[in-house]
Amino acid sequence: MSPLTTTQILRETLAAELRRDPAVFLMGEDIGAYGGSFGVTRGLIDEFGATRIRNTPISEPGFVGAAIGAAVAGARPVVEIMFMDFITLAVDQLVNMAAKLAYVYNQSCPLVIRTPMGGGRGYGATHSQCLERLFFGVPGIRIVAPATGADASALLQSAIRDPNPVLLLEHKLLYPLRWELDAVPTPPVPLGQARIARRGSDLTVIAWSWCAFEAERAAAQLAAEEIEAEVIDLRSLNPLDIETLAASARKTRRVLIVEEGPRTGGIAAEIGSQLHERVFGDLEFPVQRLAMPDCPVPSARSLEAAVMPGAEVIAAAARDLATRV
Amino acid sequence: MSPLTTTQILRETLAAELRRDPAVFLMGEDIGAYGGSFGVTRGLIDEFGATRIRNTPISEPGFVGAAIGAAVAGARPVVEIMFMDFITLAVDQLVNMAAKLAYVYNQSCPLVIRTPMGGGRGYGATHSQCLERLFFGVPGIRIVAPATGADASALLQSAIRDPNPVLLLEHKLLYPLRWELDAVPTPPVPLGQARIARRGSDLTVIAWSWCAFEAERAAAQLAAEEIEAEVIDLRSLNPLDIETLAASARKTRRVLIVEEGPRTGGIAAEIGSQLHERVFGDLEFPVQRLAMPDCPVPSARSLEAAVMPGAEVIAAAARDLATRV
Amino acid sequence: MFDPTQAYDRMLLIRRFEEAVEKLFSEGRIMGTAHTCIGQEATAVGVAAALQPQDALTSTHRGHGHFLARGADPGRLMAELFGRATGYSRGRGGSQMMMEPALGFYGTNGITGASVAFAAGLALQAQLAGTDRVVVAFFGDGASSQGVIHESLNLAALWKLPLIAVCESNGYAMSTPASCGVSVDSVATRAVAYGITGATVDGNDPRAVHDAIAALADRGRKGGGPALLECRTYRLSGHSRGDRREYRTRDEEQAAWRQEPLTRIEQALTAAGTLDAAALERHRAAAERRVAEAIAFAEASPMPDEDTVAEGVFA
Amino acid sequence: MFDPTQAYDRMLLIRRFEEAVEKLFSEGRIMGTAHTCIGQEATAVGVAAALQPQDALTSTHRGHGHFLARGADPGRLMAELFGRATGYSRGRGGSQMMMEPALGFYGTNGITGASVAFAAGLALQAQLAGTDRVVVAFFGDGASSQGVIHESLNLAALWKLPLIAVCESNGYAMSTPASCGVSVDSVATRAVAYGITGATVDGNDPRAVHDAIAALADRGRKGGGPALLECRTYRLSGHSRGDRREYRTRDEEQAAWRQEPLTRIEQALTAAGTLDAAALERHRAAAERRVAEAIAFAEASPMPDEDTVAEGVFA
Ligand SMILES: Cc1ncc(C[n+]2csc(CCOP(=O)(O)OP(=O)(O)O)c2C)c(N)n1
Ligand SMILES: Cc1ncc(C[n+]2csc(CCOP(=O)(O)OP(=O)(O)O)c2C)c(N)n1
Ligand SMILES: [Mg+2]
Ligand SMILES: [Mg+2]
Repeated sequence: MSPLTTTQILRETLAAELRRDPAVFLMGEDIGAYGGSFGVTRGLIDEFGATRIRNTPISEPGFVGAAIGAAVAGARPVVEIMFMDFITLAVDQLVNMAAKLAYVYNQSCPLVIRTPMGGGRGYGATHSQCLERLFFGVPGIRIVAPATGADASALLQSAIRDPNPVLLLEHKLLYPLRWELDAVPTPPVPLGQARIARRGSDLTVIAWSWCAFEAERAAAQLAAEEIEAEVIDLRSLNPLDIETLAASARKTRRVLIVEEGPRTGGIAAEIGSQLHERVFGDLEFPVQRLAMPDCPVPSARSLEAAVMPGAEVIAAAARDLATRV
Repeated sequence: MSPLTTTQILRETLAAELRRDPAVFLMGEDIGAYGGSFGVTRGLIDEFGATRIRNTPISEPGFVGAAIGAAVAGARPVVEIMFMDFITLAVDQLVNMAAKLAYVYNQSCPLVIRTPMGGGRGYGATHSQCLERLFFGVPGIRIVAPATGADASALLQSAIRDPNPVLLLEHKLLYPLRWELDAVPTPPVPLGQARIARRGSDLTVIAWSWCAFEAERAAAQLAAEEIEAEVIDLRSLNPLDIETLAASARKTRRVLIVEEGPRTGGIAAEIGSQLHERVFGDLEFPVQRLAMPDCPVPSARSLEAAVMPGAEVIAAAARDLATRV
Repeated sequence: MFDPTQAYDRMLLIRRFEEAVEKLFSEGRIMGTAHTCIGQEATAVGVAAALQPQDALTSTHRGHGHFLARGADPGRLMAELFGRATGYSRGRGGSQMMMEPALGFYGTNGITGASVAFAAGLALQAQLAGTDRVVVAFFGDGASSQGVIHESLNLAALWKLPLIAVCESNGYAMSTPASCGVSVDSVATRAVAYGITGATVDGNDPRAVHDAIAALADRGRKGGGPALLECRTYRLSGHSRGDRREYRTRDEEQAAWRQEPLTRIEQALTAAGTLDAAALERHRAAAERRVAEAIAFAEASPMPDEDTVAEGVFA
Repeated sequence: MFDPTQAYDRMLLIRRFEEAVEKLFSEGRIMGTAHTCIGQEATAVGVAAALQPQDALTSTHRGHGHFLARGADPGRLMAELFGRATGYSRGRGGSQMMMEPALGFYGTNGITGASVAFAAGLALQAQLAGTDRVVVAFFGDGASSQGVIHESLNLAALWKLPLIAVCESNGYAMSTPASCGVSVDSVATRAVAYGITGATVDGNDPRAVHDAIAALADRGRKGGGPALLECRTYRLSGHSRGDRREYRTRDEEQAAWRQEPLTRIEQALTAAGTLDAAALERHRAAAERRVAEAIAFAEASPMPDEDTVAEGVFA
């Protein structure tokens, strides 16, 4: 196979799932002829028609609420929220309904919310946020975040087949990247298994989504300096594969967590706390966090670049931690 | 003065602020004749009229959005969200607009959102949540949470006078408690100063809102056992008074954070991470978190009681940590 | 066909159930919160009487009547209010969070307005699956101000979903009179905004409600798309316990009591010669018995297991 | 009074500005995103011409035209698109996040529909403060599906706020034709749902827009409450850059170009003898010059300071 972009991989995986299970359908704004803001669904309407590739009006609370109802009634809706920033309009539906259905009402809700997130495109403060933190502290919502083409396919399948609401985070900067794969769809992976992206012994770098990709790049740089970083790509935030993280932390004794998003109140805080709770005595230094400053994402490319935690700054932070005495 | 309930203290403080500044007005569902679900605004309409004690239709996104607009135009709206769970409907307004106004648009937004939160009343999963975590990771929104009658008055005043959006968390279980005060309103306290509720040297217990109240009760129990807990009531979550917390942690070397809310992804995770980052070497044990299990709040009183972190379980966890070798 | 005696029985059951709930709260035997529907029994019963078993109904915070009308077991409903393991939500939900798809009942709901979007999704799935299910979504006059209802009706109209949105206009949203929450005289007017059928009926007349729903359901099943029905009624109870009802006069309430649906149907049944005074007494006694049994069942039921309280968050 | 020559100048400026923006994007000289309003200049200019200095205007994601019509400095606007320190948001906002209260301009806004609630709040404060400010809130046909707009109009109607909600019906929301997003033929119909004045005008005729707004603003100032005005126009540009416009035909676009407002006003001005061909050329050249100067200003402006990027999160 010639290399495919993440966008193409997601599209082909969606197509395969639509073929496999007639209960699957897609809904979202401009996912039909337009193919969605980032083109993920482009062309699907030709094969599956407008009933299953369903354009919605601009009504995030309404169509997310409807998707939840459809899911409880037996459908498997895959909803696209055009930018993750707009999921703020549907927090009630997700937090007060979707997340409570299993626990309180004893109902399953096989719903997937796919959404492009993150910065790096100069789109500004309301089109660049990583908002997984809004749902990470809410029991009842699974969160997955692929960092590779293979995982984009694998996690999307697992998400669609899971009987629970699953948030699938698609980073905008990953869409155009190309991946050599034997076949698409790739084999699904169970939700809740981190991926050890690179083995190393000098420190552990934990990340997800685009930051995991950047962390791998950073680790390659560091290897040239004979710093061997173990890079762990979470893939799944809920459930969190704390065992894998803790095992690595015990081994390397130095941990850096990288997060795109303001430093305060992010996912890294929880991971850090869990690691301290489990491997405190094994750590040489407290778990370090590399994140964005506590400010909105500015639109100017120069400013945005100054706040995003790319490979360079990851390498610098990792180097600093690995060589600290 | 005869002792006043927290409800009365809040009401008298609102009245004083309404008298002091004509730009202040209140809005929310049924805050007029009904006085709000918990009676905080009862009677205010008699003195200030329906224009300044403004009943809204049931339209959380709409009236929060409107309050933001009014604040930018020079008003000082104090909005009541009837139950904090319903703030999920207005996340877009708060995250994408209110929180961005200073940074991006260079506008101030002197908005207060008051909201009753928390469990203990058997109201069920959509009327009992502590959702400060939705906003804690969003730069641009201040969060304050009084645990005493004096602070209810002090923080409410500071919130109203602050030029930024401030979320004021009012715990339902604090409303009926009575406090001896010299006068209401009490002197305002600057946002961002924790309160050392009790001095002690054996461990530090950090909490806010109702849990801080319970932590003080727990500490009193423990004192009888000759365990001296230092209890710190955060009062303000954003800004966070990390200096005070770190100083106490350095002294006691053992820290317990108590949170009403699911364990994963809460505020305690951030505080724990910051403390580890600052005082790692001084800690005898990793920072401990006592929170609720990762599930919705069940409605049955027996089940709800089983998940709420009241004085008994706080005392047990504190005892455990203080006596650990 | 509308059976007035059956409707009467359901209305009686709901009334007695709700009276019992208020009493149990005031005695401190149940805790938490509940919103009773005294005075609104006819809308619940009229709607439910017009539905087929395969149809779906979504309810609100004020949902005991809807659920009982749809066939809920009063014992399990009461057990939920008592926080028992035998309750519809095993003690986890309470009054505002109960669902029983086996009865076509898709939930009471504590978030004002939210269930209408959920109902649109049920209707969408009914359409996608090619069934002839119709979905009825109850909401209140107060809820009509929620944007999500606008969104849901727009969506249902565009997609021709088999959804009937039923507004129980009971005059108030908590303390807020409809005139302060709804900017038009009749919520049904808003059907124009979506190009759908809108109508208003006497919500205290179960037959009128039944007939309106039956006709709209028939249309919906044939692909005629959504509709908006407003049922005019009055909430005789307070909003929830602790409501001092200072926002309205006792005179107004007295006038409303003179229109209340239970007396009206009793009068109609006697006037028609269907039931005489003795028969009415028997029916009343039967309803009381069922409610007493429900309470007994609830009280005898085990408490939920605290050890498993954190389980079942995911399906 | 409506001054057609002045309107023409503003429309020309907007058109040239937007053309320049598209070119700058395609040349990679500016980054990020922007939505141009080619074809819609008459609504922006017609509305702004009818407002008083104390009035307020809120805009959308497609806001350059609104802002320029309200008096924005093209240089500072362009500088914002270039991400410079002299931009209206000091490079922090970009196209969708600019505000200048000194000009009565309360923001472009990247969240579809959100600005209408914000505008209702401006109108509320105007009413509370007893000023005679009127607030105009632009929104799109696509935005009309957002619940918050329903909520805002209901609220404005109940409170009689001086708010004029102006729907720019340009036929599409991104790729979605209005017929697939709006369940009625005309958004103005929805005024009925709130008991407020609703009207539709030719959005490509700046005078018609001006006159409609002037009348509604006058009513609003006198306490007559809110109104809903629909301006029918067409978005000649793609939704944003990268739009392949596969959802509509080139024929349809050609037909729309024949109705486009700039040619129409030029023809009207020549027909009325106000401007001859030479004068038109002079006006065009002036607009081009202003845009060229704006670009030059932007490019010569300093980059924002990266060291202070995290500052100013709180006021
Ligand atoms: C989103 C949300 N906002 C507010 C409330 C609080 N609340 C519960 S019921 C109610 C009034 C509802 O009025 P209406 O829709 O007319 O129904 P009724 O109570 O009259 O049956 C309110 C404000 C809520 N439960 N959810
Ligand atoms: C809450 C939200 N949902 C979706 C979008 C993405 N989006 C931006 S503009 C747009 C279309 C808006 O259509 P319309 O309101 O008709 O305005 P127009 O673009 O035609 O000017 C969409 C879907 C958004 N910015 N915000
Ligand atoms: Mg009502
Ligand atoms: Mg449009």
